[in-house]
Amino acid sequence: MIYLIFVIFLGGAALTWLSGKIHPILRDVVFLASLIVPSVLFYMNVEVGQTVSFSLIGYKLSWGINYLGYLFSYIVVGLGVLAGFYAIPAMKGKKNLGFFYSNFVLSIMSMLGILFSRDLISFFIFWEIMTWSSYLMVVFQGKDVQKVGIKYFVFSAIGAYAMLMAIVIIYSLNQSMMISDLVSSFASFDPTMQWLIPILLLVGFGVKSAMMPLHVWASGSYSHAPMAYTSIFSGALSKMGIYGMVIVMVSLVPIIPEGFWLRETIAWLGAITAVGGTLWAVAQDDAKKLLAYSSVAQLGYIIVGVAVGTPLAMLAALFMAVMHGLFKGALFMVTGAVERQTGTSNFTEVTGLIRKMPWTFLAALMSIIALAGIPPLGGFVGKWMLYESLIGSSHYILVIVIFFSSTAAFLYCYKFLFGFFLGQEEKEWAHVKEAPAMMVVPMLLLAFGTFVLGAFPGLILDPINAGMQEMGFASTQGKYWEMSMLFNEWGDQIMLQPILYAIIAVFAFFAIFLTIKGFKKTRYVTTKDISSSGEVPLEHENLTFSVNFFQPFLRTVEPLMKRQIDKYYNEFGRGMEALFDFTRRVYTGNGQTYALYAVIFIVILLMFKNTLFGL
Amino acid sequence: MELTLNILGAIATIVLAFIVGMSYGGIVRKITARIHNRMGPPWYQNFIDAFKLIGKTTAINHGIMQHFGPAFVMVSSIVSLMFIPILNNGGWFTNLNFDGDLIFLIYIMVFGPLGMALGAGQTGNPNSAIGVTRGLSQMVGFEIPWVMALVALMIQFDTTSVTGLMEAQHETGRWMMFTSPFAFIAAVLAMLGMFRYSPFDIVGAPTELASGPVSENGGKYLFTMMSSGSIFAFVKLTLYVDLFMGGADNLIILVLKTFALYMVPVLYGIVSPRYRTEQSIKFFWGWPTFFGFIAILYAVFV
Amino acid sequence: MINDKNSQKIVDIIQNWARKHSLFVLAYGTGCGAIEIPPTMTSRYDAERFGIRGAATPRQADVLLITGYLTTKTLKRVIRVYEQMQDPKYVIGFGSCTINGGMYYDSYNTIKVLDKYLPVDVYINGCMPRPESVISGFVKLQQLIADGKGNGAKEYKENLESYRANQKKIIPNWVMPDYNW
Amino acid sequence: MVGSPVLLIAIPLLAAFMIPLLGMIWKELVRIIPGLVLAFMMISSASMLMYVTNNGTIIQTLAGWEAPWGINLVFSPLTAFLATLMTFMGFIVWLYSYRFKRNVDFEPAKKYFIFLMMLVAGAVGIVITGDIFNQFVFIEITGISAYALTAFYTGRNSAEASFKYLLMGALSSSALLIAIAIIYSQLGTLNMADIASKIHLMPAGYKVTALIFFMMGIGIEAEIFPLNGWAPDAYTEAPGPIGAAFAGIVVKAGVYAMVRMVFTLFDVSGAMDILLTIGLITLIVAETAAIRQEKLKRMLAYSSIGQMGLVFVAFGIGTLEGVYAALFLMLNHAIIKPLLFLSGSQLVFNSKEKLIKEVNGLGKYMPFTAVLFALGSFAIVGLPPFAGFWSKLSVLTAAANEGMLLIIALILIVSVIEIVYYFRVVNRIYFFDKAEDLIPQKPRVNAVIAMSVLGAIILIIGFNPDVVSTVLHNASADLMDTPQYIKNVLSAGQSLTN
Repeated sequence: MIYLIFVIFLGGAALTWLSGKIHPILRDVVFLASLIVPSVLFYMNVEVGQTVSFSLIGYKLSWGINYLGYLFSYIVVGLGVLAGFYAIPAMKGKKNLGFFYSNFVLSIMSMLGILFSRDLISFFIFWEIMTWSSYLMVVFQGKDVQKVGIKYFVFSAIGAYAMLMAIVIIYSLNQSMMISDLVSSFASFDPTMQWLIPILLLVGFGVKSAMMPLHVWASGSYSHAPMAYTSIFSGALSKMGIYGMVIVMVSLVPIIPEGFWLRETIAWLGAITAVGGTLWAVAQDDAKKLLAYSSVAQLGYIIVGVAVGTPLAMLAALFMAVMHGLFKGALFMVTGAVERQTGTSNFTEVTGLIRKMPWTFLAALMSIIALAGIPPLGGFVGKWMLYESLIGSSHYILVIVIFFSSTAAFLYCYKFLFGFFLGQEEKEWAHVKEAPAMMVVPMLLLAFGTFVLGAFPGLILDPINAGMQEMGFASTQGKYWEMSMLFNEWGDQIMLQPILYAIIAVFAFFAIFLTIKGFKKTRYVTTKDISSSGEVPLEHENLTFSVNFFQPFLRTVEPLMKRQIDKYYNEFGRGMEALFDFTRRVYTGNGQTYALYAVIFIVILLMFKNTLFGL
Repeated sequence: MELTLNILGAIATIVLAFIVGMSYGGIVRKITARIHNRMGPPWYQNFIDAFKLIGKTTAINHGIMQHFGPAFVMVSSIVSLMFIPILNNGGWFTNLNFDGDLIFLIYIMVFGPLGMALGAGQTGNPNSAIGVTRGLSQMVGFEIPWVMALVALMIQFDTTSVTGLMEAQHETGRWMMFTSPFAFIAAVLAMLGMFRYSPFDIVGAPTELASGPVSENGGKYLFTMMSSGSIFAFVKLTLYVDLFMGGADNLIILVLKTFALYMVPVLYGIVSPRYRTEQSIKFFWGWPTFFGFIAILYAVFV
Repeated sequence: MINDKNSQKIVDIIQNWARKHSLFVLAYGTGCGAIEIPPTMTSRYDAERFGIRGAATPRQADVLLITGYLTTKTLKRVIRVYEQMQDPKYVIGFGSCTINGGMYYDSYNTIKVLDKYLPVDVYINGCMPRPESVISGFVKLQQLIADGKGNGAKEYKENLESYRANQKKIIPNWVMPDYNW
Repeated sequence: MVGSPVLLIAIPLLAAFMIPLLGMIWKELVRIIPGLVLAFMMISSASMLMYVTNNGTIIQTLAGWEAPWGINLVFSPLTAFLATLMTFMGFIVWLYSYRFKRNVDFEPAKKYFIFLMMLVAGAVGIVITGDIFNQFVFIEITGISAYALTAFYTGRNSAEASFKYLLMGALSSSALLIAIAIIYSQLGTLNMADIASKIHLMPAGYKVTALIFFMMGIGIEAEIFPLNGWAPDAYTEAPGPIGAAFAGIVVKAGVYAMVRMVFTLFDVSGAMDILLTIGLITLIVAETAAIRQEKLKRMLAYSSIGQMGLVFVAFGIGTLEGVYAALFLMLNHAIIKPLLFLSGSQLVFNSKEKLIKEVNGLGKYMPFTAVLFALGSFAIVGLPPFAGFWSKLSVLTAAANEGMLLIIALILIVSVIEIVYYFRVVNRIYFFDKAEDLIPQKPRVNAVIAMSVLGAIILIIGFNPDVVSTVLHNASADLMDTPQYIKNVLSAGQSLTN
């Protein structure tokens, strides 16, 4: 059955490509089928713990899902299917779609495969498939591929090869590729290896989860891939890094003597990532870049939670991972919808779409509230648990840093909403219509998901708890959470339902007595009809305030943003190229030189033969 | 029955907060006038204004969000009011005090500004947007020392709930402004920004931004903003009193304590000019943050 | 219940009282008269005693205070501001220029009689009127409101056409959102 | 089992000399005969490989002179594997270059196929002979035909490249002769097995000197740094399929010879480390040089050199796994690099300068070739699930088992560089705009078949590497097991005597 799932995925990818040659509708159908059928099969027939194993050139590979993987599979499959539906109208009219769709299926397959693989080889194989399929998506639109695409792939390759190095070391140490064997025998490794292996693995996972200082690929890649894919790219694919990081942090690092410092370092890297990502997101004028940097920041929180690693922190991190999948997926979809309808995703160009695209705005609003972590939506639960865990585990400075970044996050949240939907309604965008339902419904579903999880986090905390118990945590149910209650180390509680009801009640009251009654009486005037000191702004006069939106704030935090790792990497790259150019000159293209080389070669060998050949 | 009693208690709390907040506003106007060597309006002037604003017709709107914005703001202030212990022995006013904690309060408090920002954004008035950006930037400024102070309290008394902190105060018998003075200093400095009196009134700078976010809101909207502002002021003051001044046993003491605390930003504001945005942010990241840091160290090591 | 006549009257009385005691003034400093506003507001004459305070935008204002002569150029803006104000709203003409042109009676580009263009509730004569007289003008307006006579806005609505006609005479290129509430 | 080892050498040589005569009968025969010959060689060597795998090495003595004295051909699992690989590649090259370029008329085509025959024959000979002087002769045959093919386009550049190749070749042959002379003077025998059995009698100084001269002589053929100066020019200037043939056939033969020397003939302690070091240097220098190239084929040439370096690294590890990994690498490289050369030469078919930037945007116009080139790039940088990954993985595991972490790190860093330059080209193919004046060349049917066969093999090995693993295991075991080799050869001699 497990094989069948992957076979269907692969075949679906191929068929999607081929059927595009026949008829686009057929292609769309095949595409959706090859996403949905395996997913259904997966949830129907695969239960946790069932594994299949086979042997390939001497390595024993085994596939099977465990509770943690099951949790992440919710993100991958759910988001994947929704994004698949979204993709069909979003990508309509683009060129070589067969390529796009089959890559799409391949990415989903590889992510599911990562969750399935119980051994390092297949883990790595699926990891690499994921990498190059996402790379092909990044370069899909062909915008400066040589810079952004190559940067993404080089960073992914560095990460992957670090992982590969770790894998072969592990194999040489205990002649087995199974992850379980690694975990069981890790304690017996010598200290150098105990340090080297987790660090190498963390480099590998850190790249995908955009951890400082390996995050520089993120902004470009996220914004260059088609939005229909970026919603998975940021929502699900980056979570694979988190998945691996969880395994390393929980299973390996505690075994290391002095492993504490590794945890702290990673936690601080995560915090720095969060702050840097947030500040850069505030500085962006392009929605895609803004969301990209904000993804980096959000992943920073998750990394902090994983690295701190107390049960509450782990709960928080995994919950935030799910939430991030939901709202960031929705937000990228919103951006895609706006870009599709208006042709640009730049705040300085497009404004005042709220009355044109109300449903999109609703999705954006809910997702943004969730992102900002404002109750009663789900983002708050994750934030709350993260803060409580940090305070409870006495990371006092860390909690301040995190709080700073999540407060500064309000800035870009508002910028996103204002830039697209609020503000002056320009004549230029009068023609804009609401996006097709097939695009809007997935967004709204995701946004609604954040709402539900805000009221009943237990729904998702339950599988998280299962996954954590599997990794050796004690059960946290009742200790830290109930269906709709949260507790911290000191037993202070949050009851989410009363909060929700209170908010709904007050809101309903004022909505009725202020909005409905008021709205009836009032009549709509255009956004040109504002108190501009008696002047009557004409249609073509642009009163929108969207350039240098947060200039004072940015001026304040300028010293923090002066250092930019990206620059250093580029410098390094240029230096390397210069060096390579030098080595290229070794081959002068002159026969005599080559002959001379040969002579020198043999002379050297003859001179040093005693030392070289140990005579 | 239970539920109805709770609802009645909640309504009573809201009314109390409204009245106290509004009259504080009037009294502040009076005091300001006195300091300007004027006679000033009567202390109930704010009520008159509020009533008049209700009476004013609201003929136009700039879209649905302009209507929802004030609703969001009211939600924020009232819900946060629900979670603040008004009196030590809750009595009538224990609404939802035990269902939330400080971190929840911090977050529900920023719900309002966001709603106001949305309402302001819908009107399309550039001044509103500018005011909103200023407000958010300033919020990033003063939240840092404020949270540092709160974290200091939390780690000092091993609880994150307001009620827990109040009980801790009762056990020690000393107000926290004495048991953890640096936290108090940081919190009060942050409060200057929270109340947005001069020199931190950069959001609604009347002549510079034409009263900023509310510049398109007359009539009901303005009334809603005004009253929610008053309730919100009451909420913050009560929270400070609960945290640092050992709460209040009855309303009189509550009023006295809150009023005394309220005078800090007011009196400081009357005699000050206005900061620019980056100046105010830098201010909050200067000494207040330093004191917050000291407070955390103090809480850890003492 | 609101439609009930007597209760409506009571409500009106209370509301008029409230309006009377809180006047948000949008002081449109057209001419030299603007110089008299600061002393009126500040400590010497302290108009805030009567609940009179400045408003930042027309949306929040009750009273439009036209201080001094109106050039044909500024008239358009003034009309715009007046129409942006929400009911109930009042206009105070300030200084002789708003009554009969005052010292600009023969100027080619000031409007002479403000009442032809906007419904003035109270005139304050004098050139300049001193703060005392300004305050007395306000008190007069308060009395009008209390008696329910301060209804310039209503008559502006009623015979909008004539006002428009006059305004359009002065303002050749008329681009203005129509005023229908 | 079809045919016998000697036929693998005799038939192509015969055919090579027959081709002109047959050409007089019917011009087309010039193109057809080589195909038939190569097909036969491929089939027979494959079947013999099967036979060898099941029931042991075939030893064939020529002219009835037994092992130590006469020339004998050793068809062991290793040599069988390599011979099959080479003949297969030869066939693919023929298939591709059947009617390679319409403008090639009868005369050059005749030369072309003659030399191709000789090239394959020589390479196979190098592999399966059991006698060093005989091997030297085969190296010369291969070399001469290679010089000629390099100069196939009678132009200034090709002549120059060919001359460089010739120069180095002369050096190599002289070095080889010196080495052979030393050995013969010391041991009085030229048979490899005999030498291997007697090598301990030889004074260390002589032994090492001989080894060094061998290394130089064969190293030139095997493209090790710094003896590989000829390679980039030759690869660039020779026709595309010939580049493929170099990468797939000649170099492999050179590597085999080198490895045979080091593993079987000489029992010198430090030789492995020398291989390892030289391999590493070659790898790093070549890959770093490749990243700055402007001509497509030149880039491929450097990359091929780098791969050879990697192969030597793998051999230099010196364990069974290392050898296995090295053979696996040789196999993959022999499949993938020809694919790259063939599709690459299709991409730059009509361009004057053969520059990389002239492939811009060809993905739309020649999709099939472009896809195959992309596949080859993905495979050669070792992305799963393509063939290259498994060989890279086995190299790394082999190194890791010896605890050579630094070497692993270096290999991986170099692979990152490799990724950069290959993906730059792939991006250019797909996401850039085509130059207007360039007319894309539709590949012919035979070329398409040739390339798609290679692509299919890449995918097959990628998804199920077990299809080749047994063969490779046998081959590596055979290479490591020197006493068995000696016993086979010499005992075969005895068995003939009595």
